[in-house]
Amino acid sequence: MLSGLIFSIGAVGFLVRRNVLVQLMCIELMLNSVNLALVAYNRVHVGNMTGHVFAFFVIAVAAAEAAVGLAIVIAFYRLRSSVQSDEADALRH
Amino acid sequence: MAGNLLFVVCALVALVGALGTVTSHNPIRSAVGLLATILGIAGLFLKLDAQFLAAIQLMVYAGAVVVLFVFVIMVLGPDARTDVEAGKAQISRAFAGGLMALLSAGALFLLAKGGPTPTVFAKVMPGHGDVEAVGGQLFTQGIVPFELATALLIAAAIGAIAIARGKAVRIDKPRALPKGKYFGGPAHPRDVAAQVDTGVRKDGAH
Amino acid sequence: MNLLFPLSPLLAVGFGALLLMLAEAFGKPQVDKELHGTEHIVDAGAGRSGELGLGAAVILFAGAVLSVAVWMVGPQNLPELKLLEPWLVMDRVALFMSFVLCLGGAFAALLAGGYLPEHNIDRGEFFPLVILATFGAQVLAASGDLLSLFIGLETMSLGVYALIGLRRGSPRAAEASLKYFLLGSFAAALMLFGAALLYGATGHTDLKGIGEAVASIGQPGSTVNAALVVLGLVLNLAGLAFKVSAVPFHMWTPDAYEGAPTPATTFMAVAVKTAAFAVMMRVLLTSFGDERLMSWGTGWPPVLAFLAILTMTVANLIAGRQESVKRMLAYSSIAHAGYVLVGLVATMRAPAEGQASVMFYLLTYTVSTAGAFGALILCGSRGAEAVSYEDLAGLGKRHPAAALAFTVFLLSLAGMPPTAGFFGKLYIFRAAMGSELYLLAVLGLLNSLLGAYYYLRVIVFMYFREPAPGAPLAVPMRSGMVTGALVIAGFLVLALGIAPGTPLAMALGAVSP
Amino acid sequence: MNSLSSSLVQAWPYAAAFAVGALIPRRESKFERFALGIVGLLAAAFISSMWPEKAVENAAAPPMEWDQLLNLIVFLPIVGAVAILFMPRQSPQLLRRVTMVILGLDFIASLWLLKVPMTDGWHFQYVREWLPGFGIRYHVAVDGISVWLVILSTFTTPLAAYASFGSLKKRTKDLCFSLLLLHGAMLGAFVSLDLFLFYVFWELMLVPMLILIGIWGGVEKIKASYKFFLYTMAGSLLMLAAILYMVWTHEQVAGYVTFDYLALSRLVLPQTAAYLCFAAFALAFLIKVPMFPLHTWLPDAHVQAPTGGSVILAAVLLKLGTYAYIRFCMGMFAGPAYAAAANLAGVAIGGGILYAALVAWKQTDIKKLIAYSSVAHLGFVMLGLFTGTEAGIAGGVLQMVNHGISTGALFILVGVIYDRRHTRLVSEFGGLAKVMPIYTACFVLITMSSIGVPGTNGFVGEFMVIMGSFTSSVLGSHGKLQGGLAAFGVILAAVYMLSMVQKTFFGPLSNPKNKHLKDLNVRETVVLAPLIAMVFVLGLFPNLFLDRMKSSVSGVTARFMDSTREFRNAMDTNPDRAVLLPRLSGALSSGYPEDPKKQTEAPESATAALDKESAQ
Amino acid sequence: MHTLQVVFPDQDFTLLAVILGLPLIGAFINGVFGKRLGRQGVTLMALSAVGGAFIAAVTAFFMLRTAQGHEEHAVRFSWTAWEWLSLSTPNARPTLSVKFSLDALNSTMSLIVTGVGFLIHLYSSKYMEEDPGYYRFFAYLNLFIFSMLVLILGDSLPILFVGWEGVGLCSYLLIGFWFHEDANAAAGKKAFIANRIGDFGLLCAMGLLLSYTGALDWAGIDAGAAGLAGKTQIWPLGNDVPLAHYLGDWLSQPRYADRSTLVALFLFLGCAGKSAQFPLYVWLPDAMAGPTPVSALIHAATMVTAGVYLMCRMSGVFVMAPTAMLVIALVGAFTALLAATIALVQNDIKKVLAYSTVSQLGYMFIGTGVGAFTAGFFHVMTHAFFKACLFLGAGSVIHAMHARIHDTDASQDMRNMGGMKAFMPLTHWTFLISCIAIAGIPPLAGFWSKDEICTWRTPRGLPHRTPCAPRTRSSLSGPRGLAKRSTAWVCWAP
Repeated sequence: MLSGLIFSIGAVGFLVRRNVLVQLMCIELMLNSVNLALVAYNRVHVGNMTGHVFAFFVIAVAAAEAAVGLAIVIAFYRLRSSVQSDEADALRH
Repeated sequence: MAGNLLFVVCALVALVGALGTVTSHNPIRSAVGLLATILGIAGLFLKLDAQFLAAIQLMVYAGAVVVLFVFVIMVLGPDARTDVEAGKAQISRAFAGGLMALLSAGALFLLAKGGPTPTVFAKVMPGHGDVEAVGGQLFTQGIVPFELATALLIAAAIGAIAIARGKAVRIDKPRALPKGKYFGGPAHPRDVAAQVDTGVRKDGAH
Repeated sequence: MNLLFPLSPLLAVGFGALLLMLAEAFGKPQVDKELHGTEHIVDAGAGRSGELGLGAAVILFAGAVLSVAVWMVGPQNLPELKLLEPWLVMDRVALFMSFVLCLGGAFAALLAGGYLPEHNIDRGEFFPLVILATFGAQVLAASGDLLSLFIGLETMSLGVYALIGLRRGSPRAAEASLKYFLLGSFAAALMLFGAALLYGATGHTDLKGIGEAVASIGQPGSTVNAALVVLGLVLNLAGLAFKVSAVPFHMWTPDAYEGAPTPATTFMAVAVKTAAFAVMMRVLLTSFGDERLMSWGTGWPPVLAFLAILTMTVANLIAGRQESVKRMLAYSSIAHAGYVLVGLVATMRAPAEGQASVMFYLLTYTVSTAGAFGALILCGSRGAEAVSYEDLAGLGKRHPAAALAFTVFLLSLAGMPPTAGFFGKLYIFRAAMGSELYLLAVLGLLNSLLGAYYYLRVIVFMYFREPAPGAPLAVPMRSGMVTGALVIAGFLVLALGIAPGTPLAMALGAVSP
Repeated sequence: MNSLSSSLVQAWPYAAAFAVGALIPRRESKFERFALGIVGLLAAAFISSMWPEKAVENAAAPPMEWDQLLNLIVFLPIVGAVAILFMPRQSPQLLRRVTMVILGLDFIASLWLLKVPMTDGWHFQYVREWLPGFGIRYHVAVDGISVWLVILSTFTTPLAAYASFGSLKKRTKDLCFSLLLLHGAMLGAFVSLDLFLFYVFWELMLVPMLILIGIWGGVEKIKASYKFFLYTMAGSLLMLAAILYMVWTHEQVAGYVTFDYLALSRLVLPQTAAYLCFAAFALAFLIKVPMFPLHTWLPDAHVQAPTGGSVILAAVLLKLGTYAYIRFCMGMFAGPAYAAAANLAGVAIGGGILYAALVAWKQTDIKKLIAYSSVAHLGFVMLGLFTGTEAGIAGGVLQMVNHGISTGALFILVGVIYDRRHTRLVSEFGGLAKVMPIYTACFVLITMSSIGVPGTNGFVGEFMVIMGSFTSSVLGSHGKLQGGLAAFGVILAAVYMLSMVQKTFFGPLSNPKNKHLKDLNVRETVVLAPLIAMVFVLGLFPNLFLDRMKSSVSGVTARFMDSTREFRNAMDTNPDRAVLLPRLSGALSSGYPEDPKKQTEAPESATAALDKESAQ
Repeated sequence: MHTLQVVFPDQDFTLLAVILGLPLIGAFINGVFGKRLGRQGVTLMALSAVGGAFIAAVTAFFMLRTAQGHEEHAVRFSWTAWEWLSLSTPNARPTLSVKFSLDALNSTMSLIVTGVGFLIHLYSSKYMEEDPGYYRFFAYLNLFIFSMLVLILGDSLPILFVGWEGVGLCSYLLIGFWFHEDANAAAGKKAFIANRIGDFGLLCAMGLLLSYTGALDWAGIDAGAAGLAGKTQIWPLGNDVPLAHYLGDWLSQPRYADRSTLVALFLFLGCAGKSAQFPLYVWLPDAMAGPTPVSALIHAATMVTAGVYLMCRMSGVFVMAPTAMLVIALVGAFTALLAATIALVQNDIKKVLAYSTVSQLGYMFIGTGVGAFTAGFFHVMTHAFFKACLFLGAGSVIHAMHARIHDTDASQDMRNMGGMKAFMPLTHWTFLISCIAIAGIPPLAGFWSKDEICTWRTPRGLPHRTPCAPRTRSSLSGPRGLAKRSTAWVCWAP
């Protein structure tokens, strides 16, 4: 339940905020909430450690994603000197 | 009830941190909020008998990801916080966010109503969630995804490096005019002139 | 325990990636020093796109060939593969998909071999990334567990994010990459949460286990929370719909496709979509293949059917209004996702036919789309892409062969016989008929009429219009690799249109052994 | 020696015909003389070899049917088109020659089809599995109806090509390619008996025609080509849906999957589905025909297309719609076709024959006028088909051929002045008879054929159609009224054609620009001569043609009536189930098992399955 | 004669081929090679073709008489050229052959056509001497003779229809012969279209006949005439009247008509178009735009009488339809009167003659309408001669006038004439004689034929005969007056 809440906050935050960095953080939030859910559910299904393993990989992936994402942000910033995702509108024209 | 107290505290920390992340106008504060959430969740992990994960959570998130964020924020400097939100875009965004919030509220409500509550925790096996158990499963049954994850990490590494590295090398080799009859060759004398022109043609990008 | 052969399609691609990476890293850059001095950092792979591309293509083709080989031998004859389950289910469907994915990746690599040097994106990283992304896609298509699914998905996605962002000088590329990244990871998070819920509801992360648990809902003694399952299903569907760019989740597609370097676009349109559909099919049929969930009243088919109609119609309508060919192709690929969704819905009552039709359609779509993007690449050179219709005016007169190739691929996309696309569509709609989804089939067919309009528009511009005087002309590049890719794709398009017997049998054989 | 002399004696009519032909031109050109002589010779040879007595002789000892012949006819042009792709663009002369040679060979090969007496049923049948898993076969054959359309196609396309080569000098390679591909696709559509194969050829035609209109068309060529393409495609997509539905239902009922026409024509669909599928097929075909109110693409396409394109479009392409209506709509949906015939006939008359004629009257562009006259003529064809009488159907088929010849010739003739003046407005001309007497003579002659003056080809078809509708039982009590109205269309035809002829050719030579127009040149004469010859051959000896199609037409008619009856029976028993009819007498086997293994109990079980499904 | 009968047996009477073939060959050779043949050649060709046809027709006429001499039933010679087409309908499968036959009715008519035709050819060989389209003219004329012969010799309605349209076509071509002037071409077009309206009727009649009797040849129609006896529903058109509910019973009541009446009326429409009866007479006066010999041949002597010929030919159908006969007689009478009165106020000599023709045709229709087929046809014959003579005379006058006035319209205006007796005595006398004939003055042909029509007493007891007779008589006065007027103007006026 709590994880659901955090996930929702993350999702809403992602949609509402336009600072790319904050958006990224929101995604991290969401992933975190997933982890929380996984671990919590693993307490329900105690036969094996699947949830933990899953969470482990999610953490790994989240880190990788953060790395790539921040790289992209930096590349974007270099070209446009901004981190507003609203600025990403060159393709519209 | 120390356990429950831990739960409440950690949960509160996590929630407040999450809210802080989303609402704060300064990215640094957001990062701190994130950190709080992460810490809170790590605490919850502990409560849920997931010691190993709690450690990992602290190491990877707090130690690496948040630091990375902060690092980037520092690199970008004051530009990182230009968070002026106004106008029409704001309305549509608020609308989208509101919709999402409504949806998630609905979903949560649905979950809360329906079915057996998931909070009925089973009896904990000895060793549940410690390094040995997780590691055991990871390297026996879970060896396949583990191997696959290597590919993921390589891809991430190459990708991150490729994107973030410095300026590109420009290579403007003078090219001979194509001579082929079919693919590529000029079929019309006008094209010869045109090819010369295209050297200064508009770039694909603006 | 000899997994070498059974797993060879994956292994070939994976190790190929490593090999190529090494080759790239340790090779000697070929840069004309006289011209540029030494003030730039010189990439290791600089100037060698040609050979790297060729290498990548060879690796991927090898993957494709090996997929077929394993298909021929038959996974049921290779008991070793059972060891990989539930993480990887290397059944014939997965092998077929792996074949299609390798093909798509190979096309992208070949096209990149010509495209990158021409457009001053001399980045050797492109090729290992393509191969790794293909690898991820293969894993995704073969995954039998939510975890491997997630890993495959992320491998593929991270690769693609990087591919898009490779062209550093271009704000468009950065932007496309950013958008795709943000929405992609958002979608991944959604999906992941869905996965967590499913796990919570059923206690399984392997698809089969989830399927069994879901099937037990309503039976006495079942502890599975139906609401959680439904929510998980919805979140999963949404996440996958992002990846296949079905209509309410398609916003990123045109931007990302347009901003990316065209070979990367090709890869996205072809491989990413194929893999996402493969996994969508697998998830839906394995985990939610329950009688109740597969039926019209109580399951996912109406949702997907609605998505399909929306996707086809909206995408086709918008595509008709585009001024940029690349963007048009982007919308067209969305529309094609709609057709595939029709096939997916058709699995409702005709599971074998529906699946086979989806698989075959993805194959035809791969060759035609790769060909179309390839032709578009061919038409632009010297850093200038032929992006608008106007650029193509009179191409049929100036470069008949290029125009002809383009025409063939467009006709295939439009579904005109005797090209591959026609057969794909035919099969899809036949399956829909077999599922008694008459209205859906008719709507789909009418949609291909809408589609025909904008494909036709390109042909019209190429053949019937003269370029405005003084307007810049698209001058096709001269690249053996692009040409080669086009020849292969063209051959496949025609071969699949005229004698699709074998691949059809393979697709059908994959689902009904 | 004796045999030589006797053969010489036998050859005299041909010699005379050659001589007459050769003597006609007044110019010096030896080529022209020779070509016209050959036309005369061929016409004489055609008449004598097709004479019914001769056919009876042949029937006694029917020559062998070479089953590859149709493959040869269909694929010669297609292979030729591919070959053209690999020829150098820089030598148009070579490309033109190759094209002409291929088209000529194709024509000669198609004449071989006439060697066989066309008894009811299929000839030159060739079946091969294509995609067995899908029930798709390569199945081609001709009968007495399609054979004439094949020959019409092989006859007019070379002429159209030859005419085009005179006026279109640009992009010869594209031209040759499109012509050959179009030709092959049209032939394929005429002979294919597998619905899938038919659909493939049907769609394959679109692109080359599109290219013909789009590249060499007039000012509005792009709009016209879109219109052409999208209209046709809209219809054919619905048809595809119907095909798929039928195949699926057939699979349910018969237990095997097939796209074969012969097998599917035994299927009786549930009532609603039958009408919907009929509507889908009919829509596809009626768009192609085109019948009011779906005709609006045609005038645009005709006006914008170059001469050769117009000729092919009018002469052959439109016939595909009418032909397919006989073959598929009447063959597979006899019941709905019967029920809809009277109303559709009303549309054909009101919208086609009468309305199009009135619209044609008001046209200022000659080509547009002829395009509308096409709509009117095809209204006659469709009316003939709707009558469901042998006379009407035979008349309809004959009218297809007639229309191909006379309208083709008219388009060539319009092309002649367009090449010279680059305008087709009636108001730009007047009194041309003075400067272009031969041209005028040809034009008036073809006009007469077009308005159906007896003795020319136009009359025979229209007459038979009108007689057919007067005696039709399908049209019910409307038949006589509709026949009368169709006859009224004959008046209107005279009105609009003669008005145009009068304004263009007669009266004073008012426009000074026309003072120095050249009369027909050699190429144009050579193209027109065979068409004019055929105008008379068809007008005077229609039996040469009717004789060949007689038994097929009566077979088609009889089966139409029989399956209508069967359809009604089936509907009376249970309108919601699909059944498989026993093979009708006279119909040929599809090569599939006649009685599927569960024939005895299958209808029940299949029906039960269907009932269950429909209940859900 | 016996030899001839051996050479030309009854059922394979190839002499008909000669009669038909000669003009056709003439037309073809003149049309295609005329320019190279030269004036002499063309004349020779055309005249010999029609002359030969005439001789053959005379031979055939006498052979027919000889054969008829010792036969009870009507003798008919026939010749089948080839099978034309086969019409398979649900009820019958008639095969239409290109078959020609000769009997008493059309042998007479063929004499008129070839005889008068030859004379007019002869006349025009001089009349048209100066015209640049000389060869074209003779090609058309020969073609016309051929078509007319097809019309009268054809053994079935479709063959007749071939000739029927053929003469219409030739008429179109000949009226528009001087196509440089818009009016002429327009007149040609008008003639053709008016004729087409008639053809429409004929087509419908053919369709109805085919569906009722199952045949279209003369013998078959006679044999199947019983099929005409019934009634057919003509209202409502379909199974019911749309909105009948609102329109009242009167509209939705089924109505029936005699089949024979329907057929006969449609046939009459055809005949009216060709023979210029009200209201389709409008084209004939305009048709005078053509060369005068054409007017004489086509629009007086031969073509316009084709309608009467057809009515005689189909008399078997007409007698079954008394209502139709009444209509025909009334229309004929009205046309006769109307045309005569119009003629009285015309000034153009050819127009006067044209209206006179219309009026005379009205007589013929009165004749056939009251059942006097023989009388009507007799009038056809006599009219052919005197009207041809009148036209040729008028042509002579116009030619002479034109030599002075050089204006086409003016040279045809009767007000410009007068006193020509002095200059053209031969013309004067022939013209006068024809005028007297047309006025029905006793010793001449016109008297006998008109008298026959007026005094027709039929044993068949047609109910409407009596009211018709006075009208007929009253309308007789018309042409007398007009003929006198034209004669007076032309010949005697100062």
